[in-house]
Amino acid sequence: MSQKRILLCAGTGCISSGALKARDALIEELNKRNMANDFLIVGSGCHGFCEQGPIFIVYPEETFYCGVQPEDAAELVEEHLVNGRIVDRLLFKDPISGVRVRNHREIGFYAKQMRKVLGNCGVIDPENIDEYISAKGYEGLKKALLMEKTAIIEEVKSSGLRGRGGAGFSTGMKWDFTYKAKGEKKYIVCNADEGDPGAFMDRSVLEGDPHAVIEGMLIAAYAINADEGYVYVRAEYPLAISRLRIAIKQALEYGFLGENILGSGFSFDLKIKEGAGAFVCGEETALLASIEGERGMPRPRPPFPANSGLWGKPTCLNNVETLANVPLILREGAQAYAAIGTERSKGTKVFALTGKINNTGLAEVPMGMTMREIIFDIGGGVKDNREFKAVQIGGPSGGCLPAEQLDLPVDYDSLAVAGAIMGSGGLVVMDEKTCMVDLARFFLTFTQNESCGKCIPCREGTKRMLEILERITEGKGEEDDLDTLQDLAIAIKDSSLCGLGQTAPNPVLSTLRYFMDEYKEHILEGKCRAGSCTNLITYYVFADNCIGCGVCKKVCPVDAISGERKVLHEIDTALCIKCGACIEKCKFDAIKTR
Amino acid sequence: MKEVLRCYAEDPFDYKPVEEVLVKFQGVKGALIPILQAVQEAYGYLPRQALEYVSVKQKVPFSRVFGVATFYAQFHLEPRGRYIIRVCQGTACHVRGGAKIMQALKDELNLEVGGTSEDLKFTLESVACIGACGLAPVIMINNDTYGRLTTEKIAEIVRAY
Amino acid sequence: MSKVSITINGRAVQVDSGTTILEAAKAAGIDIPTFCHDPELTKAGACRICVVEVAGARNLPASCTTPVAEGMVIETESQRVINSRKTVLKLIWANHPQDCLVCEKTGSCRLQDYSYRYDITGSTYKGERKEIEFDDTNPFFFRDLNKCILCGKCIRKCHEVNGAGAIDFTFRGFDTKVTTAFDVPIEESSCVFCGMCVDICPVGALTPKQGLRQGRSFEVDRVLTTCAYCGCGCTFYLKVSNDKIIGVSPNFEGSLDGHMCVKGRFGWDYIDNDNRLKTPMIKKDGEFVEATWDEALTLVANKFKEVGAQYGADALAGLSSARATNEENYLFQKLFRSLGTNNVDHCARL
Amino acid sequence: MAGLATAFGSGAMTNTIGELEDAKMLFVIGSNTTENHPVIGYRVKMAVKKGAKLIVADPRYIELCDYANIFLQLKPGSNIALLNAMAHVIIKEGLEDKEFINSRTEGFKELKEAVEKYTPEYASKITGLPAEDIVRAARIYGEADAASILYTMGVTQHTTGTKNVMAIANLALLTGNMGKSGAGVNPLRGQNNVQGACDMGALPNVFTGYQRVADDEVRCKFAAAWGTELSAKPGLTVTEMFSGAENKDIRAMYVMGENPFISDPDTAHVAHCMNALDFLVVQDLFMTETAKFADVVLPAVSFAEKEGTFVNTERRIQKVNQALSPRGEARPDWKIIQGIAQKAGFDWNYTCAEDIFQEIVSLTPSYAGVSYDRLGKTGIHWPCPTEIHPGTPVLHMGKFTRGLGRFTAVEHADPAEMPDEEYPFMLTTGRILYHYHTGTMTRRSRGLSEIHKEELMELNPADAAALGLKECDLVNVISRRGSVKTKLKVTNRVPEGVVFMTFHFAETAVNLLTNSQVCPTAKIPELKVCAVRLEKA
Repeated sequence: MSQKRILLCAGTGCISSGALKARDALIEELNKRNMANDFLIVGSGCHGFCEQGPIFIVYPEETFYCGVQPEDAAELVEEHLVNGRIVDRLLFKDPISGVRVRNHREIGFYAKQMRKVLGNCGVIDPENIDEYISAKGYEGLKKALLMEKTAIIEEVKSSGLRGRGGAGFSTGMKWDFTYKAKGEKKYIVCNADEGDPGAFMDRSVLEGDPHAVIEGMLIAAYAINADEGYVYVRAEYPLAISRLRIAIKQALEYGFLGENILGSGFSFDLKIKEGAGAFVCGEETALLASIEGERGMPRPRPPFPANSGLWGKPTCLNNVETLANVPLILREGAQAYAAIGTERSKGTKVFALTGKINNTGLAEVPMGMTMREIIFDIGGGVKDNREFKAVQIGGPSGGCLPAEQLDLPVDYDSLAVAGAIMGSGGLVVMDEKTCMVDLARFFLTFTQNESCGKCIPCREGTKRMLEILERITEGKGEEDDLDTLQDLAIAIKDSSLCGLGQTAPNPVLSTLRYFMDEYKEHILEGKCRAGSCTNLITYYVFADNCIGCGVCKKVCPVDAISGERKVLHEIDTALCIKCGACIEKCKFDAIKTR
Repeated sequence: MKEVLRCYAEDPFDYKPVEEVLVKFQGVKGALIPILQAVQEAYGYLPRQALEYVSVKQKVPFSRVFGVATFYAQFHLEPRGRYIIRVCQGTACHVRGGAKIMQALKDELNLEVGGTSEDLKFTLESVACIGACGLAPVIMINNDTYGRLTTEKIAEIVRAY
Repeated sequence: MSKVSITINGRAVQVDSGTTILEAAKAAGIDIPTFCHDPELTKAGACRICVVEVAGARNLPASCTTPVAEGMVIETESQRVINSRKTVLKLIWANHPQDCLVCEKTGSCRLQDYSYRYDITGSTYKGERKEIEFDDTNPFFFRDLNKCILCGKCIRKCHEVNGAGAIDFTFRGFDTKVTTAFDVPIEESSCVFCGMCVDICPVGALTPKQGLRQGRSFEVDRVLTTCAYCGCGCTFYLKVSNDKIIGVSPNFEGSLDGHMCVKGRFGWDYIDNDNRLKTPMIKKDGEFVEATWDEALTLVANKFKEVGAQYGADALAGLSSARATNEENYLFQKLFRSLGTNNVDHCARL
Repeated sequence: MAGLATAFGSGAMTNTIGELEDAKMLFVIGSNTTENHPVIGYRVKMAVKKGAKLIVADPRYIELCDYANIFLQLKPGSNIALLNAMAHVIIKEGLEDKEFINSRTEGFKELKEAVEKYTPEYASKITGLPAEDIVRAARIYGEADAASILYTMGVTQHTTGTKNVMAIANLALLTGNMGKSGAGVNPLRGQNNVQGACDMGALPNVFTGYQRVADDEVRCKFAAAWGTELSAKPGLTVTEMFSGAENKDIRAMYVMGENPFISDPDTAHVAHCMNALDFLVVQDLFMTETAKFADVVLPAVSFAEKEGTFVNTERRIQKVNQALSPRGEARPDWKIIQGIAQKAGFDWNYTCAEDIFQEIVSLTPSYAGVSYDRLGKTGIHWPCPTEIHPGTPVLHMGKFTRGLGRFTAVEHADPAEMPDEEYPFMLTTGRILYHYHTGTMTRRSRGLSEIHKEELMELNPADAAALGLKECDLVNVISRRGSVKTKLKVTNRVPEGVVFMTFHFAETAVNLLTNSQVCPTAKIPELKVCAVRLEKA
């Protein structure tokens, strides 16, 4: 094939960074030079390295360009495509060594990853089923269709695959329960209602490799005798929905979906349900209620969905990442799969690295890698060379782990012991500028907002916890607030109806456990060491650093800053509203808080 | 008392869009939420008459239709702007200054969260997480995502609409 | 049905499999508090006051929704359970008016009963409370949604039994509110005022207008009787205080499971309508004049005998009543047949 | 009742209310269950939610239609055509229960011949229903494991009332839906103690427990027990009593707890008859419209002021207990009757309701095992022949009361009065949820009268448009017998050409309009159909 291939990341991150505009400029440039037919420009799913978008990879040499803007198109075409010279300035620059890297495999962010589930993301065109097929797609299904159903379930069981959405229940067991449940009609539901703030791996998989999810569902459906399935996707993921639609259409055309799939006699009908904006619908019974057209309020378990789920029929629910693992297991065998990871946590896990970290993005690593490796080797360490303070893992249901837990191997069980959970795999890194009390308050605001209101502990209890945290961050905390918080947290954990309520206190419990000092400081000394609780801080100009440039004075919305040019400036604390505009603008780190 | 069969012909409200939506969903199981999504798509919000019509035709109690409509953040019972600005309040955005972005938008549009401008052009909303945390802080205007925002960029972005 | 052996509070018990912990405890004579549970309705598991401790379980399951399993070891009043229940009660109180002194529900309020049982004097939590306008617009009951604890029994009764579906949970989280579509007054909704919601409300959120300030639940006599309207034959209790009916409460143990309609539930106040006939009346010169029973009965008896004597017994006719008792109908036909005629009928045909 | 008695040997509801919840199929015909029997309406809706199929046949769109698999909106007065056509389809498609027909019924051949011509197409012309709906309905009914039919006055208040009931009974016999749980033929009784009043012999032809007055042995038993002589000649029915009064055959009348002036058809005629009486006694709680005609008015007490028993629609005998002392000098009916009896020279000495009940039990085989003590919180279903008998929730199990179930061939006949050019609308009457009968009680209940104040005649929007009428307009409704002025409600509940009114409101006394033509067998008047015209008032 004479065509050269240029792959661009068409994930949500890169698109919002201008990937499509850059692509259009590139095409225009190629047209101008009558070269359009020589190059095949392919949009792929997310490469995971959102920080560096838009990302373009030029094949066959796999040159990895990042931050490509429309105005770079001419140079890229002239230099690389015509003259075969690499455009150095668009290469990734290692934040530590400062060296420019040509191939993404040499980038620390990718080097330590083990991209299995994300293997196709950023490589194939998610809107073209042929590319998926040529990447061994649907081979797992073909293999499964020749197997006994119980054998498939056994295979998944022995792979050790555990649910990637939250609690980490054995996927094979879940299938087995649904398989054994009495009932003619059964359903499989893919939970793509990824709602944890700070998590976007499911979105990336759906955007980058939708067929893997469909194939996983097909295998599950075949194994448990389901003939109908739903993918419940957040409406906030329009691109994922549209790629999934295309994928379903193509799978139907190729006979992977619909009646009598690949002549096996097995039929499967797959539908998409768009969520309508309720975090709690990530809880499986609430999700089912939502599919049924009801308020997304969790239902008591038992009965478990495996026995009585959608419209009272046995239903198996798995999340996106879990299902995307399934074709892999069938294709490569349970043994190969189980070789990765730790004793009780098998395979890989995709993490979303966010917060104060250099390389934000998605990283897939084998289970058991330490937090340190993930954050520093892959994530490139804390942004702006600040001190690592904590990492929040598992979203609003998870917990905050401090620096002393950095060597914790990341697997289901170790995390639970440390007071966090795997959750969907969001990792939010925090530096010393993040106030842990405020962070706990932030998460409580979230869960309280998203509480469905059904059960008393969650509805009323999270409200009271939030109010206490608000008082503490406002400097109005009282000493016994900490006991009250603790008691409430335990009662809510003990007695809430669903997972949302049962885990809502986790961010508070884990910050109380690891950052009690900060709480006490807020209450007893009226101090916020991170300088983020505005009621507890005052802004001042750090004389050593101020050169009197006047930028701060200009941006201050309330004219609280005074000072002549080239003379030390001053902040009138009575006027200051602590908006932070001056800090953001000052290039000399001359405005500080205390 | 509930009047099961009102005479819709006499009502000045335009029932055509909701009628069309219901035709599309005829016989679909558990279709209430997709129906409401389509009704909102058609009217820009969920008008009371349309909901009542859905209730009667789908044989779902009106109270339940209302209960569902008020449960999900996506649904709106008041007319909204042509451009919905959703400001991400996710963790990543939070630690990267999401609140300031929100303030800047409030100032620029002179709106509170949940508010709609008088010309029905913009509605300002907060959203729990858009899932584009790598680009934090992030906003969405309809289906377009804007990331790595600073307060200065806000005016420029908004004025482009 | 197969049996399951479990241990509740140290006692070995055998129950049918599929039984919930709540039912098993009840059978064993152990009372577990509940707000949102009703045997007739879908299980909600919402209030969490009925949680118990099950050995080996990570958290405290709700006894109303959790079925027993072989070998289960259950504690219904362990310290952990008590702590949890106390927290639930305190959380309710943090968002509930504390006006028991004047609340109509006092004496039959579960929140009160359980607060007494677990020694809760109010809430220790400060913070926002809901402020919802008191609703007295409909003729039958008050709605004080500030007292609503969102157990949802009224909703389930309304949808699952009555079918009117007038109310539902609306909004979400802390703002959740049980109300009509668009929060219109209840009389503008599809409500048919069966009052079943009022009867199962565990707190003072729904209270009947009739009988207001006329007696606490423990001050009234309850007389079981049968409704005098349609042929369904609902049985219920008349609540009586000072020789007046002040309310009706369903007979949940009756054959119709305590189901009611608006007439039986609220339509009894005609009994003390001012226009009740209180003395016999005899028409004299086209006007009714009060008479003594003796006068009236004598006149009637004499007239019947006269007519019978003059025109034959078949010139008499009696129209009995489908609303009178069996005993009265029996006597009525006995009277006419004894007078010598079978001209006796009633309005069965209308 | 006469219809069911012919078919089965007993006119009562064959099954119980509780069973409805577990029925697999319910066929509701001529019954606006949710408004007239709300608590039974709940059961029907609960059954549907549990998966039961529901067919509703009614000229009006009633609430249950929302739950129905098929709504058969037939023309008023066309029940037989529908029912016969369903029987036709069931036989044609072989859905009948041959075993049941052979072993437990008689007259199948006649039925088969009679329904031969009632093809769905033929019935479609009479009923106005699509033929395929009739076929579907017949299949659903015919194929159900246990199907229960519920009906009320929409079936009986026709000149063909008895035949309508027989046509219903035919369907049940045809499909073997008798004598088993969740099935049966269930006439829902409109008033709290219609069943009891019938059981007690407040009927012209029977003593208690349907023991016929014409039967010498029975009569001797009662004569001996009562110590009087008894007439063997069956008496007059209500409608016959009034015409009897008109032609002076009846001279004196005693009306207890009824308001015929409002409830009976053709009010003008009723008034005329009552005026013709020499002597009228009315016994009631209030000075009713009927009481105003009386020579003597006796104050009775409400159910709350007395003791006794009621029998509900499912034959369940239940206790009425006294909660209040009688108001003023008012007395329980039984005391008043006893007072008259004593003044008339009979030696009656009942000290309480239970005394009377014991006498009833002693004379009534179907009540023989019942006592106040046994009634408890749930009551007992008759027949209950012995003190250890548990009562009989389901009738006709294994054997019909009359032995074999009897098919009766019946033919459609138009109502006595059909719309014509002068009176183009069909008026049908009934009740609404918030009121009861003539409103004697409900209209004196504050809440009920507040929530529903006045008559609102239902008229279809198309008719309203054609007549230039709109919601809340006042119209004069005029029939050959009278005219009333009423407010209008424009609604699709009623089809074109049909209007609906209630008989709760004396000021819009609908029975001024209705036709007093009766069913020749049951003597039930045709309140469900008469012809009217409308004029804007």
